[in-house]
Amino acid sequence: MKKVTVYVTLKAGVLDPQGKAIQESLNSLGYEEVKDARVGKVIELNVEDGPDLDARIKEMCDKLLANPVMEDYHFEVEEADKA
Amino acid sequence: MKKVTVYVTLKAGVLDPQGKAIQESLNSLGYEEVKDARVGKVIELNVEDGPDLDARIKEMCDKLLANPVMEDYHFEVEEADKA
Amino acid sequence: MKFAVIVFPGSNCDRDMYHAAKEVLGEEADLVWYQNSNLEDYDAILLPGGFSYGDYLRSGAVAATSNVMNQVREHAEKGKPVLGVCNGFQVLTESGLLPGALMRNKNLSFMCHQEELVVENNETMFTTDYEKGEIVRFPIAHGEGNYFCDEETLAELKANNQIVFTYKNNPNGSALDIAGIINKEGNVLGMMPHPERAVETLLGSDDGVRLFESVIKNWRQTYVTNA
Amino acid sequence: MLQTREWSPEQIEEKKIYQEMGLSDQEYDMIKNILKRRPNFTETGIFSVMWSEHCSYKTSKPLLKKFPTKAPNVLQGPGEGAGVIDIGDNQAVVFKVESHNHPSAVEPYQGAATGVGGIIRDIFSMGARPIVSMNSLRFGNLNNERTKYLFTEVVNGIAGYGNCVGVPTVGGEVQFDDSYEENPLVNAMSIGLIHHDDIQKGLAKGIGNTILYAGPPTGRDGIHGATFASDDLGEDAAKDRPSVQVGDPFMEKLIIEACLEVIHSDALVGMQDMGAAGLTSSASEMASKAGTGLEMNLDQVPQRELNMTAYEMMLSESQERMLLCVKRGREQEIIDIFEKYGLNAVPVGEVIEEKVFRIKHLGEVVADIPVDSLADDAPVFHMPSTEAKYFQDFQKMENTVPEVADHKDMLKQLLQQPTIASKEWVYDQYDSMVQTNTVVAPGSDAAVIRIKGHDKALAITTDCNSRYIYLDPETGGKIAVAEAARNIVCSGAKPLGLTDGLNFGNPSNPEIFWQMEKSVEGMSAACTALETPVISGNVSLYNQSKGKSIFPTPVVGMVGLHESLEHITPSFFQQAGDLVYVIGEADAEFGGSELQNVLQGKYEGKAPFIDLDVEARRQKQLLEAIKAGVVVSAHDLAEGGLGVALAESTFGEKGLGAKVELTGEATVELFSETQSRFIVTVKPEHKEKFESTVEDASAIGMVTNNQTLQVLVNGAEVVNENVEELEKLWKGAIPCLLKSKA
Ligand SMILES: Nc1ncnc2c1ncn2[C@@H]1O[C@H](COP(=O)(O)OP(=O)(O)O)[C@@H](O)[C@H]1O
Ligand SMILES: [Mg+2]
Repeated sequence: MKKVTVYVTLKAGVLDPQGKAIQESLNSLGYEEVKDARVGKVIELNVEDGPDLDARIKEMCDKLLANPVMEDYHFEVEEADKA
Repeated sequence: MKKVTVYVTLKAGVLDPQGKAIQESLNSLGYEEVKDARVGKVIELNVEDGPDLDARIKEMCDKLLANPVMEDYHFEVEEADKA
Repeated sequence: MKFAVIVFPGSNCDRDMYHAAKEVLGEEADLVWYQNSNLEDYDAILLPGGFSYGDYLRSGAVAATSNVMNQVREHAEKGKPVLGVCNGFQVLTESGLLPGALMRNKNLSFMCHQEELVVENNETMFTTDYEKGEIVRFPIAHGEGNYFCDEETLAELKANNQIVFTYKNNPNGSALDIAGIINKEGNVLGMMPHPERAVETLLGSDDGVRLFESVIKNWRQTYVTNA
Repeated sequence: MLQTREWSPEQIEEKKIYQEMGLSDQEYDMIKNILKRRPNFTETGIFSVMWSEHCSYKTSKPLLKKFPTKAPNVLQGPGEGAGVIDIGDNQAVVFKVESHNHPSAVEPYQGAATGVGGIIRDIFSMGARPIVSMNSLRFGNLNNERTKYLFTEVVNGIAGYGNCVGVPTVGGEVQFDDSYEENPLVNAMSIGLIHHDDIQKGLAKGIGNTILYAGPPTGRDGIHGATFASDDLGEDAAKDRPSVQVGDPFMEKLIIEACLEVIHSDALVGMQDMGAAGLTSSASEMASKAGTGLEMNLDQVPQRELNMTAYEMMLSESQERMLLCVKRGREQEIIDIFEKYGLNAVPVGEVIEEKVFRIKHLGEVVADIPVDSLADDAPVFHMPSTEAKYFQDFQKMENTVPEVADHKDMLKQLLQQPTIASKEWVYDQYDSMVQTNTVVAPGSDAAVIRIKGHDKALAITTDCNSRYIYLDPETGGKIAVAEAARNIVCSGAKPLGLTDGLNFGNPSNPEIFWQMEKSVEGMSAACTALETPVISGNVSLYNQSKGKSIFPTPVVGMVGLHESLEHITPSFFQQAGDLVYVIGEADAEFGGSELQNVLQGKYEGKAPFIDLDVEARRQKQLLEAIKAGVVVSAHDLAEGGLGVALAESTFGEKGLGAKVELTGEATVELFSETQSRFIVTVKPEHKEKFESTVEDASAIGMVTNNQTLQVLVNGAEVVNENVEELEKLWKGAIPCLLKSKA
């Protein structure tokens, strides 16, 4: 079993209203040092190992996990036990 | 300037309907090898460096970025330029 | 009785709450912008529904950190009534005035329709005009109304009779079908269904009127009759 | 792929860069003539968006002139952000429909969301508080995986944006047909309420007055969105993707509140939203309409991204931005109001006498264009029109009665057709009740919204059966307007007027232009007959993919007025013992019907016939009966005919049924889609009064309390079904299709 962690983030230039709200809120809580915030998703999958694991994960990202119109992604694979 | 990446994930034991929906969609797309999926947030902050950076980030997480009732968090700090 | 309806950026049931308190119930009410507000003169605080701060990060999370919530906390500590509906409930849990959290609905969709609720506790200052076990109809309109807390808290809620309303047909996956809970002291009520949308038969239900009337009566008894 | 590198004026001409921006050789020459020189890169971009169909109506303008737009109660017809109709008591309704088809095909969630946001801005920029949203949607066959995705995400996007801004979404329509498979239609309608004195116009008046930019900073969002919306949605639409705009409903909510506060300041001169073609169209239109010019300095424009060019800033479609004209010296009063809501408002320019649109950036003049050439004087083209060949063939076909083996099975099948099935899956996701005015929520013929403090209400509907319009654009156009009015009347209201969303294919195809022309003529005739002026609208062309055009789809959004809350009439049966009437008789009309779709999987033949005089008379008499208090429920007959309408009337929580006896041919009686028909229930004691008011009504049966729909034709029972079972099929159809895997 592998633990796959997929990170999905908004493409550069795409408006992130949520990130902006978080930044402003942190600023108004007194954390003036926060200059920018962007929010993404992290999806942790438990996947049975098999041939072409990487290629299949890439397919899953392209088809479902990330929206190629607005999002970029990258992923890491590790042994599930290590997690 | 530091780049801080905060990972916010649902506590073990908290139901994750979104993760479950993702797992089911992946399975039905033919990715039967996916046995579990959990969804979390990743918040990337650009923060001006200063004393107690780690302590302040921890405060931000406790006060706003994560809800201790249902979420865990951890974070990483790196040089902004490296990103 | 004088109600303050707190308006956060992104609140959108504020006017509905105001309409219920002022025009339907005929009490004094003000829309109070979250900044520079002074809540001292008010008898009860209403936290309306909507999408404060766009519901970004987690619904209610950003509003919960605003200064006005400190005043709400002080008001609550004096034993005065606080009612949080929908987003207002989310603000109350996020600010720790009520235990637990509201997660995404089990089916991941926003849902809006009338629901049947069971009045589980009719001894709170918000529910004395209802019968225990009575079924009432209130609209719901939320995407994150799935009440969650750990087992310990759940046991405590039950033991203290803090569960005020439950759903007859749980629409969103809430633990123990919870639709509304109250704090231990019995003056801070949070609920996902909208009593302020159920105050005129023309719009489908007036079961919410008695919630407001209960507060008003109980308040008068405590502060006017005894004064 | 469009070059964002700046070409020189010479290169633009030599390499025909203007073509990549959507301008023809002829149009480029016109621009050179207007400027008396070659346009630079920024200017070419400005012309390309302003002369796109979306902004200039260059091919549709001659058709739009055909619509009747005047009536004594019309306070503002087409030409402003939205139209305005008087509803008495110094109040008025403001409404308009807008399409967001192409953005929704590419990114359905954001496409639909920003469509909702855009049309709401049109309403509050008039000074009105948005009180209701509606939408009209078209998708391909729901068996297709991509269609499921588009449908789900579009609904999510409408809900995500609409719920957050706190405007109830109270209705709409969804139709599924193959012709929309790659080109879904997403038309959003917004309705606002206003006091007469608060009506704003988008005018940049008063030489020396200041132009204020309000709202979030400008990013590179949606650049070339406007021309993109006027181009074929080709196979390679994907490459336009980075231009997708993202909506921020939270920001919109703040802008709404700020603008509705700003309109009460007499420092405000005019206000307009930045919609398609952003800063360019709002600024040039505000000046052109006011007969002035405008000078802007882009260095003042708030920017979200680094190193933005003038071209990018002028064409950006970043959302939730407004442009205001403010009296000189009083800017701060307005800025303070925006600041209260945490919003930026900054001076970016001023009104000038010389009627030019002059843009400065980094110390240079980057555009200098006669302002009228961008707006009123934009070119208009009269396209050739040819009667469609397919239409001629269809007209030769005889009306025949299809073979139906088992009427009760067919009724069940029809109830599960996604176009007929319950849309609860859709509207349950919309907050339909916020603002606490919703008397009749989604699920009925028309939605009903009360006006607080008055004994009156509004009825709202969107309608368009594009199958009929495809078969026969003129007849179909009449039917679209008539059907909308029927829905309004059934709810007990008098139709006031309408907004239209004209969605068609490529107008340079003469058969498509003919469809446009004929349907507009049909609609206009119906508007005249039913006394419903057109007060606003929108045109979306080039809706096609893989060379195939969508069904012509001129969506009608209609608003009516209940003169008393007493007149509000439900569409469902209310009580056992009530008499059931049908108004109008059925003929064998199956062209474009749902039955034809089920049996043949295609649409052909003649559209149902419609006589507008008969339509007007029946509507008038039905409304009269409703106002006289003798109608318990009223429902119009639409897709699936009397059978489907009867079943729908029995649904609800009341546990009712009906027993109905008909004479004639069973298939015709049950499933024909003959026009101008209604099902009405009446208390037995009002029998005579009702029959003397409504000429064409015949009693066909009675409401029962046995939860059974029983239909006899010529004495023989053809349907005897449990109502709960039928309702379950009807309600379950769409969720079931969405769950099933291809
Ligand atoms: N099909 C139509 N019928 C009537 N009026 C229309 C139609 N299409 C557009 N209009 C009117 O033309 C004006 C400009 O419309 P439009 O450019 O869509 O507005 P906006 O700039 O707000 O997007 C509006 O007043 C609109 O109501
Ligand atoms: Mg506009």
